Amino acid sequence: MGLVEQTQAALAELFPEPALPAAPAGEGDQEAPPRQAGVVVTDAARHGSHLDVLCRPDQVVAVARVLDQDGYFLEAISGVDWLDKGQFEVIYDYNRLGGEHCRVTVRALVDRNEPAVPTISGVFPAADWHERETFDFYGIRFQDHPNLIRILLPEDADFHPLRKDYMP
Amino acid sequence: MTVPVHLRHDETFVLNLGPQHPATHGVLRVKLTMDGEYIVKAEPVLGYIHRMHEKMAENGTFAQFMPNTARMDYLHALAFNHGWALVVERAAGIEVPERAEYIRVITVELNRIASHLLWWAAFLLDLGGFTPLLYAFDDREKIIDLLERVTGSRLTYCYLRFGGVYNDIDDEFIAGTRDFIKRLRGRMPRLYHDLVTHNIILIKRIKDIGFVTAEQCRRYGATGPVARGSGIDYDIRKNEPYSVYPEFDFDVPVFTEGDSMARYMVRMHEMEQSMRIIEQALDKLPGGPVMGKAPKVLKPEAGYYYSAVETARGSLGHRLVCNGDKNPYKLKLRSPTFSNLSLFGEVAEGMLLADALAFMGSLDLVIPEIDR
Amino acid sequence: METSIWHALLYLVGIMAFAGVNAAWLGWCERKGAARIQRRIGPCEAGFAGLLQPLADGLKLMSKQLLVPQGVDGIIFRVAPVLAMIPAITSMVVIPFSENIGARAMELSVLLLFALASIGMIAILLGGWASGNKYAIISAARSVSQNLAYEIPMLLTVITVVLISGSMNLREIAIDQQGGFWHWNIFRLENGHFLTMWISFIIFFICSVAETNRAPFDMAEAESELVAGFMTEYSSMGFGLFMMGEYLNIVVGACLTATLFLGGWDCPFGKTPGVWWFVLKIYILIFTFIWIRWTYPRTQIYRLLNLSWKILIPFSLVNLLVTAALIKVF
Amino acid sequence: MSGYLSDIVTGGKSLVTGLAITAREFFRPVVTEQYPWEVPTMTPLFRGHIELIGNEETGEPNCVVCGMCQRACPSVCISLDGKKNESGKGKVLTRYILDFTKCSLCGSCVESCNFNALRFSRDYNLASFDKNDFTMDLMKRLEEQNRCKR
Repeated sequence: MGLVEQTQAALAELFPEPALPAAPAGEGDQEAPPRQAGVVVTDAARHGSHLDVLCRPDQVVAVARVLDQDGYFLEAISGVDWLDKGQFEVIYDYNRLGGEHCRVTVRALVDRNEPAVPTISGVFPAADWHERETFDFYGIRFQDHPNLIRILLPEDADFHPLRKDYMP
Repeated sequence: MTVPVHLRHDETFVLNLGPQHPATHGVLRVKLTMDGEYIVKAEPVLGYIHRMHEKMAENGTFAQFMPNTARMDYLHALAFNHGWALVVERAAGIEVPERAEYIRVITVELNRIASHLLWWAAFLLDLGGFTPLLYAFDDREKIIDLLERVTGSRLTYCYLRFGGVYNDIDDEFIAGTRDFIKRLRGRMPRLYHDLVTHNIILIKRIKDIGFVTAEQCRRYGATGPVARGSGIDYDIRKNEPYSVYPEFDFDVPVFTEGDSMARYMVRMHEMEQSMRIIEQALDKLPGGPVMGKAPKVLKPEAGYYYSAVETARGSLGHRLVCNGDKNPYKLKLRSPTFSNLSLFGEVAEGMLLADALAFMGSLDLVIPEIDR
Repeated sequence: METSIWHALLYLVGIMAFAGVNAAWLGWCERKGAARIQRRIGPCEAGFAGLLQPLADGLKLMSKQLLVPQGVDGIIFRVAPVLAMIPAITSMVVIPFSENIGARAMELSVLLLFALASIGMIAILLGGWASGNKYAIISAARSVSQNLAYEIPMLLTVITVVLISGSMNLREIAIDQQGGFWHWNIFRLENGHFLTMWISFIIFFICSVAETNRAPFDMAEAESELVAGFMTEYSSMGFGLFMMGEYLNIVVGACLTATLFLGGWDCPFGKTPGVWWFVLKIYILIFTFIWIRWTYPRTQIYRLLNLSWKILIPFSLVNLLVTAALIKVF
Repeated sequence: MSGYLSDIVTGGKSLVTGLAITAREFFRPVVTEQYPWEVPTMTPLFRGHIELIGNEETGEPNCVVCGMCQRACPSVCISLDGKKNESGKGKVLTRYILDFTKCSLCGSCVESCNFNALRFSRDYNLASFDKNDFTMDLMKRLEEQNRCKR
């Protein structure tokens, strides 16, 4: 699988310290020591994605630019609300359009009280709507997004429904 | 053929296309800033049929979300069922018997043909041709009767279960499917191609209209017939094989022009390919049970799971995060039309209103799938 | 054709009846024809085979309230539908139904018909402009450019007919074509006219389809783009009058085509000319209008104008030239 | 010039073939079903709203008030309760209300019931002016069926 190694190498420069190969993504998050930022190869048959990248929020744009050069396209941006750990998580899914298949999942953890992630709509215009939707449901502010307004909920809605502590 | 005209930005007026408009197939609203009949800026406004399926997924168990999947893209509901079943089976590690996989492929491909037929009918209706709609619905009715025999419902199917399908297909279904394929193949050249595809009025109406380049598709994440119309050979059934698709040989129609005519031809050829798949699946249909063993209450292992399925409109992704208990912790539905529509704003600039509608029709939009 | 008061009154009632019946029951024919093409039945509940359906529709339209939306130019809004109806009915005055049935045979009846046709165009423009709805304004602009573009080839083809028959009076044109179908303008064999007449007939027919905003050229009332075009703001009889106006325009178009090219009230074998032949020809032509409408998608405004300016007008000009030359030579 | 003419010729030909096809369709028999007069045949698996199954002799519902269907329903349309059986073992159904306005006919209840007490009914014309007609009391419905069966 030349492509996966090639992408892994391309991404590796962004994370100088070696990634912990031991704990594959999402395996018993609580017990395993929290993973440092890094690239880990995951079993695609089960988890759907070949590479799992955990990075700090400010590296998100750099990762996006690297993947953009390699010809990836942005499939989806999803937010996750880890209420008990007091963190939001933004998951970016990149995939190859045609040719050999390789999906890269980039995850960034952000503090729950003032969630701010730089926008990648400059690199991928597809992110424009996905980020507006994540802001709409979670309240994660994407810095210098062209027009960060609600996309699906009515304009005057003042709540973020997908937060775990949202009581209608 | 968008006439390069200098668009005066001072004398424009804002026209609301939708949310109640015959050409938007549902409640999509596009705010058009127009200069005369030319579109200066188009900005789709979404959310008129938003029901927050993702919160429903978090509140109910895994099995209770299956009926919701059919309410998102009701034209290709079985593919949405298939996507959801696939991601949960991967997460919980459930085996699906061979026969159930084949039945899934047969019913999904039949549903794809029905979806393409309805797209073709609605697209022609947008362009002003009324009669083709009736011919397409005549054929689609045959498919819906077949699927009703097996699944019990006609449009919003809830047929797939984790580990198999709701019930088995019988010989009458198989015979009915073979007759249907023979009938559609007989009608296709005359009623579909001679009456419409080769018609000069239609050709002039959708040829060289709405050019989408491969680079635009990649940057906006457009997949499915929209990408295949612009020369991108990307079909999840081939590139990221799931279920038993590797065992069938079918080819993926790709056109390089990138205009509405190319997307039109991609879908017409796809109907033919789906029929080929169904025939091969019917020939190689194995015996055996249709329902594998699956625990009554699913508690999949905590972790991040993603599954992609090829629906009639593009790649449908389920991003599932589980934390070990019986409800999904987080489910993000990556709907294909959401990304396909996002390039509308950029492509529709400088277009005529009539061309913009022909372009929107060639994108094959289903609004509840965008708004979720 | 003496013009006593009884004669005028008789024809007034006759034409109003003919127009009223046709306006209503053409709707029924259209729905039945469309249904048969689409292999369904069409209206079949109201009365025998749905024949009372137009009455039901008319009653419904009349009983609905005529809404005049706010911010609308009141007078023009109300006048426009009536203005769409008037030219269609008045142009039936000059149409020669048969030898002795024909309200008034004027010298320049062809010219009168085209003057009235442009009033119909103005009605659509006023209707669209007065209702203040953005869709209606776009549709009004479209219908003006369309009708203008298709008036010119129509006139040019009519001139070729007038050149051959020698007079602008519809009755003379019809009389000139009497005696069997080989005398009809289309098949007129002497001095090779049938060549140019075929082209004129086709161009004239296309233009009459475009003139009445029908089928492949229904840019003004494009359901899927402009909601209902200039009729968007009209309800009840306002909408009803526009629809009846459109159907009457089709009848006038069919009568004109029949008179100019198919020999008016002449029987194909030259023996029993009479008004029933004329009515038969009209209804065959009207059926082709319906047939065309339910076969083709709609063109786009550019193709429509290109078709007229780049194809129909050059062809009709050349056609006119050839006819004039043929007359000179033979 | 040649492109101009060939365009007209091919265009004209395609228009004429289009007319020929619709003409042929004009004379072919009608395909549609006239609904109120011809009723379509119902497929065996047709899903009307659910109804209780009574056992043949006594006509009592088979339901043992286990509440599995109530839990399985994604949109909480079923509400049922029962009381202790006099002879002490098991329960007897007293009330079974289905709120059909929220039901999405997914069949989870019928599937989850392993006492063969629920099935899909076969009536489809359920139009009514009043919303409360759709909160159905399936017990009463079972009694009516038994009465008209006798």
